[in-house]
Amino acid sequence: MFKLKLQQFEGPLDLLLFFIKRDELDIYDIPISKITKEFMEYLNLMEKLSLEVAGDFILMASTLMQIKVKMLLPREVNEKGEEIDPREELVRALLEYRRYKEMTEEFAVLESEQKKIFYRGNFKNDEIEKPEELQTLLKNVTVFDLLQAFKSAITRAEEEEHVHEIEKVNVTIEEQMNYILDKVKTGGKINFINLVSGIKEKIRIIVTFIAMLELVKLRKIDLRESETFNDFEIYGLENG
Amino acid sequence: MDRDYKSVIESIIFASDEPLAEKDLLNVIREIDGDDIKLKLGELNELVEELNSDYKETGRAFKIIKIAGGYAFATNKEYAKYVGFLTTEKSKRRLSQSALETLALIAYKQPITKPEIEAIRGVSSDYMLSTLLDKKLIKIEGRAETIGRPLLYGTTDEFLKYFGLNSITDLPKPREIEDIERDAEFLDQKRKIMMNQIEENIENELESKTNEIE
Amino acid sequence: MDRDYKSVIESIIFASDEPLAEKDLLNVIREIDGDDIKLKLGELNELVEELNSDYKETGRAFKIIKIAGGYAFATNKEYAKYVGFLTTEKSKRRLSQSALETLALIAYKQPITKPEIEAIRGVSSDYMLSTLLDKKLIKIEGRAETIGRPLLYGTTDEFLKYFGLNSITDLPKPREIEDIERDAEFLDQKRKIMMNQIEENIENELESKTNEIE
Repeated sequence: MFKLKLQQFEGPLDLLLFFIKRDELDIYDIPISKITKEFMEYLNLMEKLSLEVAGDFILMASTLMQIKVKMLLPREVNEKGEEIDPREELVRALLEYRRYKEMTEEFAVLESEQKKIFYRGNFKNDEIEKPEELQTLLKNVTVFDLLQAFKSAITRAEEEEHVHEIEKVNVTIEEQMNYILDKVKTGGKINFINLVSGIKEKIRIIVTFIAMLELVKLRKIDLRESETFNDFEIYGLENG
Repeated sequence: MDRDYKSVIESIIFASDEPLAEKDLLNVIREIDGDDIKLKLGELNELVEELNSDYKETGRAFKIIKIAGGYAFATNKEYAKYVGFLTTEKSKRRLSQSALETLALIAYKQPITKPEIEAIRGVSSDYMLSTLLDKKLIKIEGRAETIGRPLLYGTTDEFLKYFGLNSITDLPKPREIEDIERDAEFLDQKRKIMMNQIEENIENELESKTNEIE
Repeated sequence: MDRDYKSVIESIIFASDEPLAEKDLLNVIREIDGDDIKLKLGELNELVEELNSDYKETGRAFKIIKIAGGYAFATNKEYAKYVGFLTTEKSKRRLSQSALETLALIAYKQPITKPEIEAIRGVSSDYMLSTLLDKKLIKIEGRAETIGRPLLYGTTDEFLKYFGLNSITDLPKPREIEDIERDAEFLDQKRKIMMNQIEENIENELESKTNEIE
């Protein structure tokens, strides 16, 4: 439990701000020896509890040590001849950090308010009608695309044909026309890749492809550009 | 203004799975009905307002909100417990303190590089940045022209959506450093509890040491 | 029958990712309000019917339909053109995941051959390559000197423009986003110095404490 609590500090600046607040220190006049001592004790405690002391904390420790030493030496002066407070940079860093740290509270509030609202979840059943231009035959689907899709289906089938058996496959164009029509009956649709994905024999895919072209010619089906690249969708025409 | 467009607008916003920008909404209507539609950009907002008062009057459980630069339907807060029960654990999980801190920093200072983030937070932020990128709350916006050309980070539309903001200008303003000056009031009470524990522990530690010496 | 549940039911169906079965809907309400709710399974349907007649009366562009899995919201048919245009536009605008995947591989590994791409992706990439070539996001850069002398692919200026990059070296490196390994040795050294200081500090501390006690 203690371990978790210790890790609540987001970093060395966070830890320093904690000390400053706890002891009601003036951030512009930080008692550097006191705060260095506290910082070291905390690090020591982490070590004792076998927590890993992050490099950031070690870096801060050495920065604090440096400032502590500088405080004992005569002050440096800037171009205007003013003394430079060795703590100046640290103070600026603390203020800047605190600025954003404060905002995290606001962000947490926004977050929890936003967790209370929910958006619409399911869009699958909306009535849609694809724009006219896409319904025109083979719009954006070139012959090249058709051939590519065809070739790819063949290639995939070949890959699966590990055993080269010569086998007569009894399949007719009419059969495959019915097969396609069955898949797209009453206004349904199917992607070409899905249509042939279950088919293992090369010849059957070829026949299916020819059957599809035949159905397009007979205006029983329609082909449209698919949402996935270089595939196309086969639509059943309701009047077909 | 053509009131018939009210339902059209309603259907389009309802069917959009992400916040829909006004110009995209208008574009849909123009594409279908032609360029000579009577609806003007400024009237959209008015019709959406009308829809929202319809919903209020008829007791609908949702309304149209303006978020991440667009319109979206969202449930009213009062149904949070019911709807929340449906959603996965993941969506209920909150961001860690460090994630919020890093996000706040990026939101106000964007575009900002990792070295700049680390200089302000005082801790290494690699892990945090990759987590926030994964969650799509921040994105890479290019590279800084400084030495090493570090990547620049900024917030995303998902960020706006996550915090319920319409635009980045809706963010609460951080106080200027001058305003925080000498402000003794500093918001974290929860630290008090742990402070006592640390002190106690340090004291015990010292005591045992002292005992050893004795 | 408790009419207050009408809005609750509306909110739950609205936000559900999937069509919601009646018993699941009732289960949500029961989980939140306890087993003694007055709502019966049979009454759910009645309330949904009421919601639908509310929608019809007030001219809403959507309704609740009952499909295989349960209840779901759907926009009405008369707005099908608008909604159809919206969803088609959106899908056109998005690069598909596999296109992005292939493009990413080429961008990071260029020049790269098709066999190499396929070995990594584990799927045939002919489609993706020809589409990306079509869109001028990639180009053929020559042939590899390996067996079969396969074509080498690389990204184009169009690709840079599409992703808003000045040059290909501006691509974020995978390492930049990941957790950068800390230099263990360097850290170790720093820690040693540190620990000496802490020890010294604690000793001083104890000394003064001991003095106080004495």
